[in-house]
Amino acid sequence: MSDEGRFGQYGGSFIPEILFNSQQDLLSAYREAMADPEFKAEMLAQMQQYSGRPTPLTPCPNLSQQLGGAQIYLKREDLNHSGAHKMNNVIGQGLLAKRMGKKRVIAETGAGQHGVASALVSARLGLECTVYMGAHDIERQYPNVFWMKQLGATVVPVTTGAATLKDALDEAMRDWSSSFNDTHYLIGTSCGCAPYPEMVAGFQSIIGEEVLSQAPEVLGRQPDKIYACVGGGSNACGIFLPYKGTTTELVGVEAGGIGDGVGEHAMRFNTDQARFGIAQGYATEFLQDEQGQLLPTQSISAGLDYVGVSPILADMVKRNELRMTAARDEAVLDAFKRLATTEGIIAALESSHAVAAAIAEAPKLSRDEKLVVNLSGRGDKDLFNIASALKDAPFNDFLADYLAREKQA
Amino acid sequence: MSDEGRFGQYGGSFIPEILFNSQQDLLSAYREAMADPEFKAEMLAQMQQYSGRPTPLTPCPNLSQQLGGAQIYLKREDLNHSGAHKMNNVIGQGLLAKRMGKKRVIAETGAGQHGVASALVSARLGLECTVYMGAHDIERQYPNVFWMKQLGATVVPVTTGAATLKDALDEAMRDWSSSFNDTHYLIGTSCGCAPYPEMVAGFQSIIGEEVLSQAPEVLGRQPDKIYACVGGGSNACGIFLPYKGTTTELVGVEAGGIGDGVGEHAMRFNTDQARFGIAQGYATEFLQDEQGQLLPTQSISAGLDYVGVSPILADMVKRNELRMTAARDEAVLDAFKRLATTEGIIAALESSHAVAAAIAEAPKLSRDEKLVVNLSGRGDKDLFNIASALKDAPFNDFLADYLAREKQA
Amino acid sequence: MSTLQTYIKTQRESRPILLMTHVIYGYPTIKDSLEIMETLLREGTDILEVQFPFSDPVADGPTITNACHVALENAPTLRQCLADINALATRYPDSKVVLMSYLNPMLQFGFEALADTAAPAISGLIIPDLPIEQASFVEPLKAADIAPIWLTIPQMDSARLAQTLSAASGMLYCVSRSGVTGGATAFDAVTDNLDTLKQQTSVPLGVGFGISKPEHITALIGHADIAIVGSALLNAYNEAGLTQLVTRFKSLQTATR
Amino acid sequence: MSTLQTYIKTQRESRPILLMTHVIYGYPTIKDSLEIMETLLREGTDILEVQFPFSDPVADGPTITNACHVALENAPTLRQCLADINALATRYPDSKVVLMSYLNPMLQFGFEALADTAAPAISGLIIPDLPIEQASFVEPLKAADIAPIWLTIPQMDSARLAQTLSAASGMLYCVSRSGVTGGATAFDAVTDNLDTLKQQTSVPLGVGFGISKPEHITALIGHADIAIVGSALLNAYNEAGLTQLVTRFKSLQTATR
Ligand SMILES: Cc1ncc(COP(=O)(O)O)c(C=O)c1O
Ligand SMILES: Cc1ncc(COP(=O)(O)O)c(C=O)c1O
Repeated sequence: MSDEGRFGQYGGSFIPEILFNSQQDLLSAYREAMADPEFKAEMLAQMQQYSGRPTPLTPCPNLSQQLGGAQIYLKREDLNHSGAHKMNNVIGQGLLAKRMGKKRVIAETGAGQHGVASALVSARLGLECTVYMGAHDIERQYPNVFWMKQLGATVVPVTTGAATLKDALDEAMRDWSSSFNDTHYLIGTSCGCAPYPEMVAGFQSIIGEEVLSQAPEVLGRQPDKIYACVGGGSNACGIFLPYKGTTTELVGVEAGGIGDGVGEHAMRFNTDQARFGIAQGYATEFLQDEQGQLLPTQSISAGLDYVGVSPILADMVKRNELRMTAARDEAVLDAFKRLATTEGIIAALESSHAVAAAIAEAPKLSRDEKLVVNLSGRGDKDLFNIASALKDAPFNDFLADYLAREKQA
Repeated sequence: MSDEGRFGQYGGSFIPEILFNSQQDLLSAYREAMADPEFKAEMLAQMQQYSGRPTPLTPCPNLSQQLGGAQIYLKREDLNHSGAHKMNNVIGQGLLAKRMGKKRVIAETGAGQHGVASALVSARLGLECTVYMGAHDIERQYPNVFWMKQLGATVVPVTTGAATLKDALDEAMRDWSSSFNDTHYLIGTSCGCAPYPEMVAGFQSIIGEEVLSQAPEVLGRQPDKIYACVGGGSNACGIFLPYKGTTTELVGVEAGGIGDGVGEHAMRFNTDQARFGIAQGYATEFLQDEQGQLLPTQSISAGLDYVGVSPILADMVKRNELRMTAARDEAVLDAFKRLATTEGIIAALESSHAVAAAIAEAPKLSRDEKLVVNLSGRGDKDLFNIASALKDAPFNDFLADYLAREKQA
Repeated sequence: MSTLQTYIKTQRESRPILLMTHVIYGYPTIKDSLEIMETLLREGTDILEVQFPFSDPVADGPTITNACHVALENAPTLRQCLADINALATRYPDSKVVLMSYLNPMLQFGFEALADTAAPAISGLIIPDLPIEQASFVEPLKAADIAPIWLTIPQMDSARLAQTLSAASGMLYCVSRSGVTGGATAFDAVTDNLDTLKQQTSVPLGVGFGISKPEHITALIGHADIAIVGSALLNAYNEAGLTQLVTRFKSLQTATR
Repeated sequence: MSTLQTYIKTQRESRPILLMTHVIYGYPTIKDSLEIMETLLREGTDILEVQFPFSDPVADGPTITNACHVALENAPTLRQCLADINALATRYPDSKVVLMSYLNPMLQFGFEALADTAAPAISGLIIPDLPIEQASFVEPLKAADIAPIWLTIPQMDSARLAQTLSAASGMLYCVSRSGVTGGATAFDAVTDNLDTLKQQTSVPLGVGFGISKPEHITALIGHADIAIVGSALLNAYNEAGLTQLVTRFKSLQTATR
């Protein structure tokens, strides 16, 4: 990153002037913290004692054999506390917020994973927590809202725009514009103004660092390729960055949605619907129309359903350090089922995108090649989505019975 | 354990003659496996690479401070793959089943946690899996059934008796009576005929062994007391046994349910509704009526809702090596909420019993004392139960909306 | 020799095989179950097997298990059960009654108490979850001339079989196949095993699990002493009541004459 | 000196303070929004601030944000917006029009193209998410005499303020408080800050955020050159249409005469 938080032409800081001081404070607090061995030690201690790191690297012998090509291994971020890599970032930022003397954090959330992670870490660190969430997302992802409430967080429904993630992000920034004195804005992915992309990627880099040190024992050497799904890009940055400049090929997997049409996917690469833009505080490849209006997105996985992408990844793509591909909803569900039945692992639908790409490519590779897939989260959270996608009738009966019992009680 | 699998007056093997040979085969296979360093190494490798062990020991500074007494630490079995300690046991027995050349496992399950764990490990190890589950439990715990199906397991509804766990166990034993040639019966807790109590406790002992080695670093020394909830008793055996004979006090926590009346709780100790009995293959303290009929039980947590208890624990109580206490549903919900809001950890309702007991006792102890609570599982699975207990209206609205959308689709 | 064994030996002098029929005390009601018992005794069943229901009958299949759960709703007590059997048995001195249940209800009642209360109406006791190693549990019954009826299975290893045979009195309950009560059985495969057993013991052999037709019984003649019928009669009763049960009983009985 | 600045200086010779009013192009329809603009120009607004809507207006509060989303459903294009403003502005030469939007729509249109198309109707441009470090983006506008209108905030450190003042032309947009558009403001606290600023620059000072009553404007006289009214007029329009907007405008306007 340059001093201005630039990654090539991407990144930077394009925020309302009112936020300039807070952003600068954050920047220097982050730099100071990262130079302080005590901070790093505390962060590692929480990552270990609270979130259960290191997460393992799991060989998938059955899946690999069935595919008949490269050997597949999973980096198990699903085993983190809260069930996803999101925890790494909220631990880092939560501790930083405390160090900066903030009493409160705000967060935006789409499916609610980052919201739950923020609420968890806030409870743990004694911070107040307000989560902005699109009213539409709240309706569809209420279980996560329920957990946030149980954790003592305040969930604010955002009704502007499409009432989804993008709007929640805008609204969180509005809150921050008037609350920055005592409030830290805890962004959930490596997007937004500097230093967020660098900072979130930095906190997430524990993923790739662990793989670097685990691979020799588990794989016998470093992997040939690493796959990660790309929403905002934090799990991808986390596993990729420590491998920058090595011979390992890095592959990002976007949400292919249901088609290539406008609003049918969330691909910010390999489509002419996306191009360089500046919005939400930073420059990156945005899905946008001719007028520069950000476009609606669609994906079976709420966590990949985002219109921008980490400037770090956009720059890496430009420099040919990263190959981007996509997986459509259908292939994702197949990958989900395949991993469950062959290896007994229930992956998040987001992570199943990365699995789908590996499943598509592994058969074409030799048995000597080794792939690591970043399993960013677990699939329990996707119960309603998966049951709906698979049209599981007994699940609906169960819900109807539950509701009938509740009405009686 | 004696040669007959006795623990004092408890334990033993009281099974239909038809199962005698399989039981003997299992007994010797288990003894052989445990004497084989390769088996142990493979087991540890799966526990590490697949399930993410070791699980951390988490200090709870906020909770401890709020209570103003002893310092509380959690052993985080909720961070296991599948979200509970159940994984330790299914890895052990799954590998043993493979070693014995079995092609299929059967399992009984109440709330479905052991069923899901069995289905996971079966997928992982390439075993067929049939899960017996009370029809009544299926209705109430369908999400777990859904996951079992996704994992390729066959779930058989049991309609006999009260159609709950006890009946599922009976039915699994019936299956085993005709399928033992190619089938291993994967019991989910340290109950049943020999060698199950010893075997399950043995596979679970990794929990206590880890605490033994983690405590000096995290607590500065070994804990004064350890708390674990007791359903069948496997998580309790797992954390307690390595501490047998030490100065650490061991405290088991049963389901106090809603009252002390018959059928209102699942306490097998400190009640005259339970006494020595022999059923379901073994001798222990059973809740039973004057005729020796096993009694119905009740608890907010399905996993503690069991009529018998590990013979290992029954014997330890008799020998004063273990103190048994109980937590009522209401105190359990309070403990659940308290842990969530003070430490950002969403505990299973089962585990919340152990937390409740620690919360009740910690304030009476000095600040120098240190308690470890076995957090046997995470609470995500309890979404429906907790939302119902807390009468969360928006959750019901969410379900109704979901159903309406599904009907349209 | 126990009364039960003497009875069987005596009967067998004039009959190719005897019939033992199974009834659950308390199913569908206590009164009904007593009526079923009396009917079978009146129709001349050689041995009446009365199952005292247990909440967790792991050796039984779905038909009997469900019936046991129904029976339990009528809150049967073992004391009353024994009293009822006693009253009945005295009226049918030509038949014998054996009790079947699981270990726990017997244990809670106490085997000493059982010995006192069950004799002389009851001449044998079957406990499918009591293994031979635990024979000491039933020791008190001997003095009351109640024969513990041990189970054998085809795959039993010789040492264990020897232990069982030496403990056996009254009769042996030879389980014809793996699985629980109520399923189908291939009877041809069973007879070889019975013949081997017969050479090793003078204790009468009863064969159970899966007998539902006269042919099944005919196939056992010359190999076993007692054909044990359980679920088949229960199914008949469930289909069309006592009349159907009697019809089924009679058709099976013809094979034993 | 830019046309905008000259205009403000000239007007201020006879007026204690000027009024800048805000309209969203396309809200509630394109036609209606043009009618609102024309009405305000006709009623004599000094400066008309036209916001070209953006999908993600992070510096705006709920009223304006919602209006922008409604406006976007009418698929406004920047080209047509500029053409419409051009047509309007020529008919009201006594007022000035400034454009407000976010960076991305401008960027996608291109600042060169903007310079070509926006002049002469547009004399200033406000982009709240364009920081002063990135001033080079708006460089092309200078030649077309479109003044970039930079924002200042009370807490700005002196170096950054100096940088902003040296880049400023046309006017400065002085944000009166933290937060987004549309909330309440304590105006007394603001004036000190404005006075300090006035000593450092000759560029006219506009004050925005939270002006909804004539008293607010009166309080600014002697401290600022332009009172900027945004959400207040939009709220009036949403409450009771154009008539209410005119009433509100007039009541505010009296404070500027
Ligand atoms: C499990 C999981 N994976 C991936 C993502 C995508 O985020 P990112 O691209 O920042 O890793 C999310 C976001 O919610 C998630 O929950
Ligand atoms: C999370 C959790 N804890 C505890 C238990 C109780 O079982 P045990 O007493 O064998 O540990 C269960 C059983 O399902 C469980 O799911």
